[in-house]
Amino acid sequence: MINKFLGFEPDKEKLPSLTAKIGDDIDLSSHKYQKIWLGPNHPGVTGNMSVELWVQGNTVVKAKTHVGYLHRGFEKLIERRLFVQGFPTSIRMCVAEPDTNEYLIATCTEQLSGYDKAVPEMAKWLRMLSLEMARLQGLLRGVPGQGGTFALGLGVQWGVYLRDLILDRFEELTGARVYHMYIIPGGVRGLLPDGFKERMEDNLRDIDDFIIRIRRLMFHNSVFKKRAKGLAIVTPEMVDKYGIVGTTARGCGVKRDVRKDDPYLHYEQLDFDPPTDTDGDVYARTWVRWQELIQTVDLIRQIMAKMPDKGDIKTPMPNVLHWKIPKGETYVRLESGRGEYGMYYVTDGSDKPRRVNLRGPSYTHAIALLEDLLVGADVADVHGIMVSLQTCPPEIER
Amino acid sequence: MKELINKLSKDFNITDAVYQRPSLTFVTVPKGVAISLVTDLRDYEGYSHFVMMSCVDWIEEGKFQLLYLLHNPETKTDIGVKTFIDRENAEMASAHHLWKQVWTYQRELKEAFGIDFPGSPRVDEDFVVEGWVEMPHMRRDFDTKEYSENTYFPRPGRETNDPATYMRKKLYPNEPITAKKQDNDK
Amino acid sequence: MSEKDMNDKVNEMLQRSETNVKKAEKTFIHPEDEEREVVAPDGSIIKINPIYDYFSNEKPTEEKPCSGVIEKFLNWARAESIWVLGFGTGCGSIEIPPLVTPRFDMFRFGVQMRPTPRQSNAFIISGYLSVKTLKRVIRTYEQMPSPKYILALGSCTINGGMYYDSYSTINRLDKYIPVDVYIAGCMPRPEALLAGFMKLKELIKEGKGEKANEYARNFDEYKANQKKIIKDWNMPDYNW
Amino acid sequence: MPFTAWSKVVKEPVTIKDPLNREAAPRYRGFHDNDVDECIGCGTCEAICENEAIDLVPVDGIETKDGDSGLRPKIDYGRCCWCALCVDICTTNSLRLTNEYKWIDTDPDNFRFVPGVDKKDWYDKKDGWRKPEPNYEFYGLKRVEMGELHPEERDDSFIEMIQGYSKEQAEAEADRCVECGICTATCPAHMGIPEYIKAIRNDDLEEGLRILYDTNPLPEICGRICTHKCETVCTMGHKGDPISIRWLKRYIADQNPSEKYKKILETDKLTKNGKKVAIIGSGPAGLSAAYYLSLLGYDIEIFEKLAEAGGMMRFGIPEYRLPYDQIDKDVNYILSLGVKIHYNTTIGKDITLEKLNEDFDAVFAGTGLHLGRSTRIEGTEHKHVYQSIELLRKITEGEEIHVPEKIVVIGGGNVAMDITRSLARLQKIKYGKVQVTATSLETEEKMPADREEVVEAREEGCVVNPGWSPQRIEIVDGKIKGLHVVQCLSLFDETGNFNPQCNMKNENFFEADMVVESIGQGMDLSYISEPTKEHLEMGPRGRIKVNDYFQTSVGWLFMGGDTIQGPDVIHGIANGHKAAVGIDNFLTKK
Repeated sequence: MINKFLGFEPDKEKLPSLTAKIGDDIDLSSHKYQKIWLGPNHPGVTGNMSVELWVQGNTVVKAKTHVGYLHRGFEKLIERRLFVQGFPTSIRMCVAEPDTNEYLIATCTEQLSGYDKAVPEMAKWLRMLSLEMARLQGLLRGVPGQGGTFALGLGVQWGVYLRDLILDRFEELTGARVYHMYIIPGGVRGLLPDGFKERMEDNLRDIDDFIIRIRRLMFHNSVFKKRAKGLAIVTPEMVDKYGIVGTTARGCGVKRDVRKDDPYLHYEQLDFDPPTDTDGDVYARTWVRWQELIQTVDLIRQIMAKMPDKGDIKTPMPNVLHWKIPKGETYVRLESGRGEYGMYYVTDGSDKPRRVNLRGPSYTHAIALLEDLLVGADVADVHGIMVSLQTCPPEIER
Repeated sequence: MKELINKLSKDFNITDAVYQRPSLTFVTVPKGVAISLVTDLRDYEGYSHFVMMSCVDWIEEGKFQLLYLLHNPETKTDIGVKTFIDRENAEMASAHHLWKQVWTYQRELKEAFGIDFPGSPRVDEDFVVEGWVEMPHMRRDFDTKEYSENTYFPRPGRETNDPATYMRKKLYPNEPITAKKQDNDK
Repeated sequence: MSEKDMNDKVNEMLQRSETNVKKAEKTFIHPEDEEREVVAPDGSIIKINPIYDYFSNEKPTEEKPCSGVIEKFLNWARAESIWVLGFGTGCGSIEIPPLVTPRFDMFRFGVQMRPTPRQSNAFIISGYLSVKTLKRVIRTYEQMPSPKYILALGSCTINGGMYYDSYSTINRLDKYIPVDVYIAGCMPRPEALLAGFMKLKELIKEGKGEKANEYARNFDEYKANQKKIIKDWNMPDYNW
Repeated sequence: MPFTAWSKVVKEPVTIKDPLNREAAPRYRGFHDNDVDECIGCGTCEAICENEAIDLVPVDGIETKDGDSGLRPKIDYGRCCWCALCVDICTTNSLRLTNEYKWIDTDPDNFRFVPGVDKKDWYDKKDGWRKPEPNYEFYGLKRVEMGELHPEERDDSFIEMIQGYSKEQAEAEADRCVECGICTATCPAHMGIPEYIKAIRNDDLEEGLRILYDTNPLPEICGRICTHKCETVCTMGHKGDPISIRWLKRYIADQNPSEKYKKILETDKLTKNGKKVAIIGSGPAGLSAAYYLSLLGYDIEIFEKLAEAGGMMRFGIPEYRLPYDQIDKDVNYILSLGVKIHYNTTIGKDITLEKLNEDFDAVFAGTGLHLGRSTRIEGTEHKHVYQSIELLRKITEGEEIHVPEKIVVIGGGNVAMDITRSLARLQKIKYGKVQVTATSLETEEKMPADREEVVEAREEGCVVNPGWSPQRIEIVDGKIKGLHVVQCLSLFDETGNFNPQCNMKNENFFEADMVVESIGQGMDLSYISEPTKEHLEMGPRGRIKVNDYFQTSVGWLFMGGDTIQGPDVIHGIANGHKAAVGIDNFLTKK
């Protein structure tokens, strides 16, 4: 009775079940099953979340995602802050690829206040550069990280070092390593420093070398192949059903990329084609991300070649202390390293936003999809699956 | 986009349509029509990708605004279906049968705004906060700063001065000033 | 305002405060933690009370440091082998991977990561702590063997940082667990973190790394503070 | 270990040898530094900080003075997120971030400091975050252009040349204000400047008018001709143009119709307290005292020597700067509160001061400076050597004045510019061309006149040729031929006394048929008759000694305005307001 009262157990009569059929009649007192918790302080977990697992032997029969360990109430806090004060707060919504948040909040405010056409050319290219650099540093952690979850730690050692080089470039450009706070409403906060392109090119050459090495290290590795192939298969039919986006969707052959579908900034001027694979398993997703690594390096080179040398970095705007935006609402999306990343932004004519709601790919990937994919998986593969879905807990709970 | 809205308004009671961008439209429908419109868009108009579900608290009007944002991967357009529900005893029909991830959103909205979705799985479970006894935390009338100050006690010992008031105290304590400032000082 | 309105308002306020009191009294016990009877594999029925049966409910005790050269030697040994628990509680944990990889390589300073609290003696609170995580942090901290040290990263642990007005995150870490070293920054760079470890080593060598004893000494006070904000207290008072 | 990894064995290690002393990037956002001498304690950093990390605290060794609040930011590193918004918005560019990033401490209470004041070892670091370049501002630095009549349109008439802001312009200009309130202390009347600018932003002009009338009952007048000392200290002036506070005030006053004043200001019904106060002179001080006293319930009677109210504002300032109907708007509102005014009544002639004392409970005298001063050089006795103040009055009264083809004006103040430009207009009307020369002792940079006055005078065809000391007026056959001048090197000696030094070798000669002297005015105290004069204490420099509330040693006699402070309108208004408070205190205690 108390279970029902406290809501730990849904009324089964009333509703159709969503989680796997097998999960619903698990009787722990039968001693056939055991319940274990993965996280929140498990080193294999991406960020700070936990998965409650019901296992039979080594096999997961039911899984429940628990989030909220990183909940800070961003959406509430941003409602208390002026429009210009939004970006330092928003950037911390996801630590893995922080620039995407800055871009979204800046673009939302620009669109609603009518300044989106006024953003200077130079600022647009710099925004693209910082977004692609953020994607690159995310992938440098993510691709070898996939090997790390299958006990292949060496790639991580290489990847994190190279990511650090990109963070050094970020430091030069934006003034910070991780929380760059670079894209602000109306523009960006600085031009490229002298010699930036050359140093970046040096780093990119190192990364080129790494890309080849990691291919040998991971994708030709029999252990990795054996564990990742056929694991946690996502089929094209599932894509719309679960709201799957980004590399996870592209891994099963559904080519969706916001940069192509709804080009923002100057992505239509760049020459690229989002990579896809057909298998839809962990291996395919990692392979897509590996290809994306090549592509991102290429995109950064393209951006650096095409961007102007000089120009305004910010459009003149009203005094930020009294900046009011008329009533309105919008949804802006971009392609982050994990997939479609969007923000719903509502203003009410005052100097603060009415509502900010972030749509992160992990929100669907790590709860609805992960819970279903884990059923039938081996306990040892759980965090491999989590990493392959690019779970990022802070963007779920915000 | 306009043709689609015109077509839809024959069957559904669309009270308002805002064309935010060429590829993004917000339509407002009554509470009872929302789920059927969303279903129709999914099944017949190609809006098969459920982007997000959100809620805005219009406390002045006593309403919650629910938003179902759908994306059409073919035409690359988005449509936001908005509906207004009462703030008191807020309740909305569940849409969890349409997409697999909808119940997560509904569970979050139940916790953050107190909107009930009868029939939605695990809707009463804690989502991000644990053992929360206050009013739902995303409602506008919940003052997070006040709560934080009363609960987590910021480090004491800070004080600040308003430059104008401080200069008055220092430079011209006896001069006549505006009535408003006198009120503020009290 | 008319008298009637006033009365209504007063009544409303009274009611609200009453319900608040009731709400606060409501205890949360998860079904798995309830006292209940279970059937053992051999068919016998046993009574269990998970919260108290599975954990020690003893208060921690203060351990007096050894004297003279022995303590000095022990402190030197402790300082040169700081084993850090791999529990990223906030944003700052993103700067841990650079530390354990070749670029910053903290192993050469005698610092390494451990996956379980039972093997670690240092805990990095890497930034903000939501109440939900604080509960896990306390539990983890209590599971660590003494002597144990806490490094607090960033503004958030000092005075709330940028989440000073958040309903979900705590403002001052030192109210809930004793902290040895604070490192300023949002978030601190890996280099600052290394400098923090150096400072911690210094403290330990000087014999000042006695925060575990402080926790034991002021246990009741810390517990009271913790219980004030963790509404869902379904764990024993001391669990290790 | 996978075999492929062995290829790295010969590579150089990537490990940083000494990570503890690694320098951060030149643009790194590390710890704060503040140039405390540049900083003015405006508190804009506090306003922009989203974490409430910044407090403004008094600091030893920094005085509170005009344009500097004496406060300095104190930063709580338990709150800061190093976003550097405080640096980007800093109005003086004094705040910066160094690239230092290591601060380790065991006591959490230590993480608070006043940058630039508390000793920290990173202030000598040159690198770090500074406000980005180029064109990166969080507010407009350029003033919104004020519409002016083109010189060709204005130089032959006395219609008002400044057109006033439109709604969009006023809101755009008001938007630049950062609401620091530094200006309030410098304004002699301590007007609520940030508050009424905020009212403009919110498009609540009625509220704006209420704020104006709290401290200034002559907003139309002040909105046009105030010396705007506030703008000299405006925070925005450090990096860009100061806010046009004066034009914004005028905008509020212009937009509110005079019929609505009583309703907006809630002065429909004033309760009288039965006491009577006499006011001598209807200049700014007199009108201000009359307004605030009548708000307090006193019966007011004003005694004015001339035929119209306004004093120097009407008779000393030409119409193209301050149109008479705008004076009437402000004056009529004050008169509509029940204030009686006796025109053409000279104290000492038509009625004695003692008689006023008998009939009234107190007397306020704001008689102003109406006597022109003379340079007393050779030739000033000539009938075509005039005092500017006299000419201005005659122009206002509509009297015909002597306007020859060539005129020289001596003086570099605003009054000199007024008479120069007025005469230029009269010349233009009469001869179709302008030939007026203004000369002053002070050099171009040190001229006391407002910059824009000089610029506009030149636009209108006047010659402004400063830096000359007048020596004698050449008179041939009873006709003025011109003015001999020599170059003036300095005005003051080492002790700061007025003692002009000239270079006698560098002479110059300005041709003229008429000379106008405009080198300041003196006061006329002849109305104070003997019995009162005996009790009147005098202060330094021939001024009358008054207490804080402008009460003279006589007790019932209060004095204010140009005779005591100034000379300008806003001091007069402030004096009148404070004297009203003083009179109220004096009479309620009595």
